[in-house]
Amino acid sequence: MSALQTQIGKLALDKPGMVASGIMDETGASMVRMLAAGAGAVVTKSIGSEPRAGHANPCFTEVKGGFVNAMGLPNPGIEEFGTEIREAVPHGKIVGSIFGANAAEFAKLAGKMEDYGACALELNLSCPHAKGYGMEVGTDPPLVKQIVAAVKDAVSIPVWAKLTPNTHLLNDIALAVQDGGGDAVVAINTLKAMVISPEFRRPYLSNRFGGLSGPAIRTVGVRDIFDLYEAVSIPLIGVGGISDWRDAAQYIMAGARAFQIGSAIAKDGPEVFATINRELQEFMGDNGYESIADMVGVAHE
Amino acid sequence: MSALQTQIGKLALDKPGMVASGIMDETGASMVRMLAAGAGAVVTKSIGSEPRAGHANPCFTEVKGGFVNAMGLPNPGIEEFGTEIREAVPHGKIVGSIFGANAAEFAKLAGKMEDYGACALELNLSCPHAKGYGMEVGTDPPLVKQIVAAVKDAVSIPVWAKLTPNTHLLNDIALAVQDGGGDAVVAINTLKAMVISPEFRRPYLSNRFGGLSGPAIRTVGVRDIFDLYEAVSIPLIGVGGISDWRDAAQYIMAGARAFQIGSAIAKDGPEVFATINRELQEFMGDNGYESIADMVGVAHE
Amino acid sequence: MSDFVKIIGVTDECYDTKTFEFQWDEKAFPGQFVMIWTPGMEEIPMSLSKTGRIKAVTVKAIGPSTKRLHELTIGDILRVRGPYGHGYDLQHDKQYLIVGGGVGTASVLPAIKETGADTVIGARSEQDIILRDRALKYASNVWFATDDGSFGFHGNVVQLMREKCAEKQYDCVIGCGPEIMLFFLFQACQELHLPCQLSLERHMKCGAGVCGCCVMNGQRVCRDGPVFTGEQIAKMKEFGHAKRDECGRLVTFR
Amino acid sequence: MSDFVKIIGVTDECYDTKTFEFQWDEKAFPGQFVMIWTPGMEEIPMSLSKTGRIKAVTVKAIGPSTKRLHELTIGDILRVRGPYGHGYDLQHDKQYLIVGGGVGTASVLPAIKETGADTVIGARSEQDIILRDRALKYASNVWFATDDGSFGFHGNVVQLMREKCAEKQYDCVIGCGPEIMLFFLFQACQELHLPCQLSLERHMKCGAGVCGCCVMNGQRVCRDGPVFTGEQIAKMKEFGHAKRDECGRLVTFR
Ligand SMILES: Cc1cc2nc3c(=O)[nH]c(=O)nc-3n(C[C@H](O)[C@H](O)[C@H](O)COP(=O)(O)OP(=O)(O)OC[C@H]3O[C@@H](n4cnc5c(N)ncnc54)[C@H](O)[C@@H]3O)c2cc1C
Ligand SMILES: Cc1cc2nc3c(=O)[nH]c(=O)nc-3n(C[C@H](O)[C@H](O)[C@H](O)COP(=O)(O)OP(=O)(O)OC[C@H]3O[C@@H](n4cnc5c(N)ncnc54)[C@H](O)[C@@H]3O)c2cc1C
Ligand SMILES: Cc1cc2nc3c(=O)[nH]c(=O)nc-3n(C[C@H](O)[C@H](O)[C@H](O)COP(=O)(O)O)c2cc1C
Ligand SMILES: Cc1cc2nc3c(=O)[nH]c(=O)nc-3n(C[C@H](O)[C@H](O)[C@H](O)COP(=O)(O)O)c2cc1C
Ligand code: FES
Ligand code: FES
Repeated sequence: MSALQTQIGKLALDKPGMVASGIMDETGASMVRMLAAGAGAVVTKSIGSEPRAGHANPCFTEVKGGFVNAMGLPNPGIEEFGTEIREAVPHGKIVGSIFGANAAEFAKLAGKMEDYGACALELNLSCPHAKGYGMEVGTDPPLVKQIVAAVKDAVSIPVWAKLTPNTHLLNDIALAVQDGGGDAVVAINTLKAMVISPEFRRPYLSNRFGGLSGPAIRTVGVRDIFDLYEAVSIPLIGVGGISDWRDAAQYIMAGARAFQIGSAIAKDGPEVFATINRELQEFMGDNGYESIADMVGVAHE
Repeated sequence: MSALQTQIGKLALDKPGMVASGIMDETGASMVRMLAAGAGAVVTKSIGSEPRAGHANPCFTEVKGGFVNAMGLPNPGIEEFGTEIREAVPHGKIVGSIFGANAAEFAKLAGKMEDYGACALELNLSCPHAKGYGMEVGTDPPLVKQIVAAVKDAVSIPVWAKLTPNTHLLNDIALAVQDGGGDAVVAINTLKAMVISPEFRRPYLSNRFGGLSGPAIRTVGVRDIFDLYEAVSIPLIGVGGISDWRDAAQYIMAGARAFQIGSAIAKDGPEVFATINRELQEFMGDNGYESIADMVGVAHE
Repeated sequence: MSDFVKIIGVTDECYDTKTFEFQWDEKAFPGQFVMIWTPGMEEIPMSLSKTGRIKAVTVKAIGPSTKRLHELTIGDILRVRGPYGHGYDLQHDKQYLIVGGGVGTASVLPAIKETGADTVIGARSEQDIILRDRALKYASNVWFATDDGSFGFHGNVVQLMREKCAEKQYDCVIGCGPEIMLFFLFQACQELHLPCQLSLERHMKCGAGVCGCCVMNGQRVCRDGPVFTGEQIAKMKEFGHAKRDECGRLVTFR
Repeated sequence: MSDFVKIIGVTDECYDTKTFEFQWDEKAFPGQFVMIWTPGMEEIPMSLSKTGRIKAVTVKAIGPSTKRLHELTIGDILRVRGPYGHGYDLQHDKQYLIVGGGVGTASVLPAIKETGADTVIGARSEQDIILRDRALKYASNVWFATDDGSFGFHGNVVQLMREKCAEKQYDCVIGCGPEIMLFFLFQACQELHLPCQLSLERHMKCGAGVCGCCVMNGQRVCRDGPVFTGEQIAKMKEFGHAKRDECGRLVTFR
């Protein structure tokens, strides 16, 4: 299985596919299940300082090519989450995703995640549907740099920043992450989206806006990683619309050293990891790639 | 049929659905065909100063939920295009789409289009895959204002600006259009996208980047129109992923006074206009909307 | 997947429960559920109490959303998405005993229709019994239990189920009802070494297996369930003991 | 819709034409085409010369892209998208006369196979004739015409077609070949009051009916064709006279 090993800065993963934040990663048992299913790591649901119920239902719907959701960052709060993550840590690599309104809050959350045993941190600078958080802080390069630097000061584990595609400044924001000392960039979070019910003459989601995920956004994510690969030198992690080995290979060839899967877990179940691991390795064997590193960024040649 | 009438500033259309720029609107005969099929107007292929072959093949591919294309603005040039548009003008409303690198070029093209009999102009400030044109000029608000103002000075027909969703500054750009005296905002053009062929370890399109269109982008377009409706007071025209009356109604309820259809013409043929016209009118009848105006923006209430 | 449907029939099942019928062409199986919404309420999960071309949900009014649903009448529009989850695994050569408790009877009704199996229905008292006529029409035998003895057997539905299992050999028990009832039903099945398939409930947001808010020990009730087998339930320690609130915190039942 | 396929067979049809076979599970009909690409060439349209589970394209090397294709060998990979357009409308109770000119024979071959109809194949000289054996295998009768008389009838394929139509009553002519040949074939059919279905060619980019670059008088050759009936062609004034270049300019044939 060693061909699937990948290295994201100092962090080594046995398999390049992780569970994306927010999909079956809020409880200890479900994280353990995903690791057992073949995920190389699990990124936790984004966790904040206090318990949060998220937006009221309806907060999710299927659309052609994907899902639109506005969960609104529900989470049990960093204190209670300790029990969950500690249950999962002995079973594999857990990346702690956190969201805060400012650098100090991010740093505090980060410290807790490190204490709980997270192998890395993912800063959610990109959720498109939570007031005062996510992409509202993540489209301001100086603020991004400040947050990343503050978190780097607070912890010794790698710090990743997850960015939003809802901007033409993606490269600038990634540079701010790099300047702040960030260890990797994760892209993309969902595209800002809306569904209106003609019959009810109003937006369907209680929050009105939501985020588009799934196959519909894959081509956007691939070009973002492709762009970022030419803009920054820190490692990249690709996410958005991956549901088979071919999708994953596209992200890797665009420049990602690892990838994450969210929406596809709904349709295909946790088994999607085992399938991708097997088929990706087959493809690598057939085409003479000895390691993931061999494939990273080859589409730029 | 009068329920379907709509008013975009001073311009009245019998039917609210137009052919989007770039789809079967490069020749006189095909524009006539689209008008006969039930389009309220045809927006021409974007026309520039000189003949242009566009990008080499491959410049198009299907993806889950839509198409990715990088035609690269092929067009016969404004001089030759006169024959085509003059053939179509007697049959219905033709909106002249133009692209240029600066305000003077836009103004010159605009004058020609007016001479040819266009009922309005659509400035392509949003094509994501042509160097020096489209979104490269369309993400700079002061430049946008300058271009719009220059075109307004040059012609007496309405001037619309077609904007890109590949930015978080959409509202600012729309305000620049409004400040420049623009008569309407058209949104959205395609999302910047890429498809990589794992087998060939390289981007599939000869231009590498392309633009994503079709159902995949509908939820993004609807939220953009929804946002714009709260940001500007000039009329809005919705485009992106419309293939049935329900999609069209979403754009109208988000705030659009008219809509455009591109990709769906491939799958459903020009007949898509007749179908949408009929079903939209049925929906309006069943739900007590006496005119398109009655529906515009109701999702904000 | 998701549709706007018109209500074509409303039936009062009892003082606090109504059935809403609508035509919806999606294929659905007994035990599957939908997420249902109309403005003025939160979107909520509802089992399908009819799974043919005409479908139905049977709603007990217990809070703001279900009360809002009760205001609806023929011609009103519902947004329905699904059907979600997998339903009961019904085989034609097996003898089932079907057990419905309270509004849980709605979930098992299509299974009664499909199998014609013997059925036990429980309720607090006679006036709480729902779907009686449809159960009588489809099941080979229907027995009732009420907590107050106002109708049928005096006692809870699990006691009655034990009696029926003593009288006749069943291959499998199908059940839906309040968790406390299911908890005792599950224990009875364990003791009797009877396989079972029970339909569980947890707070749901997406319904489609994405958000993870409905998990019980790593199993998504919406997608991996809502129907779980006895073996699966044996591994779900939270069953009967604890659930997640909307923030994802574990809350123990009192 | 779009796939990477492995070449499993390469056949030399004549000095400048090769057939490439690949397995591809998409359903395809006689007369449909694909867009085909491998690095080092432009993506180009190619008729399917086999439309079963094993499919094939028969490529005449005339420029950079077709020459690049000729370099490929068994095991190499092609990206194929489609099939596009609608093919020939073949009815079992009709008598067809099938006419193939040059590499256009590739497009009609699956129609010959499906109908077994009488066939006329034209080429410049004997060494340019392609797909002879497959045509002989499937057609009831096959007649050949060469411009230089080196094989079969001495003269062009339309002259031979006129002779065959004088000998026997056909219901419909199916044809593919260079536009100049199709132009005369069309005129012959008009004079003989014979319905026809001709497969046309124009410069293609999307192949899927979106970009509009292949239109002839408002008809998309890729999507509304490539096969058009005589009545349709009668309205297409550009047929035989003019085509669009890559910029969309009208260019008259010399
Ligand atoms: C798979 C499934 C099938 C169901 N089938 C039926 C049915 O056929 N008939 C029926 O009457 N009821 C059914 N329910 C229960 C129904 O969803 C709740 O009664 C309803 O959500 C209550 O909403 P409310 O606003 O009226 O009450 P509230 O006062 O908001 O809530 C009362 C209780 O309902 C439950 N509830 C509220 N929201 C949700 C939610 N989003 N997801 C799950 N539970 C929730 C909680 O336990 C809560 O404590 C089903 C539930 C599930 C999970
Ligand atoms: C529907 C259809 C089916 C076809 N089927 C076959 C077939 O079965 N076998 C075969 O050998 N050829 C077929 N062709 C023609 C084939 O596409 C051209 O021969 C090929 O594109 C030439 O490319 P090149 O680079 O080798 O030559 P170039 O030197 O680039 O071009 C030579 C000529 O080929 C044509 N051509 C070039 N590019 C395109 C394009 N993108 N679309 C259409 N025509 C183009 C033009 O007329 C051009 O003048 C078909 C064309 C069409 C439209
Ligand atoms: C239901 C749902 C919840 C999500 N929650 C989070 C979250 O808490 N934090 C975060 O960074 N991203 C969150 N995301 C975004 C995903 O992690 C991912 O970036 C996005 O869905 C694109 O990947 P996909 O197409 O594979 O789903 C969520 C996505 C979905 C669908
Ligand atoms: C093949 C193709 C060519 C296009 N050419 C143009 C163009 O020349 N000018 C322009 O403004 N938009 C162009 N567009 C964008 C469309 O007008 C439209 O904004 C976009 O496709 C979204 O709408 P849709 O989802 O209905 O296709 C093109 C789109 C496609 C698919
Ligand atoms: S309700 Fe979202 S996973 Fe079950
Ligand atoms: S090739 Fe694009 S429409 Fe025909």
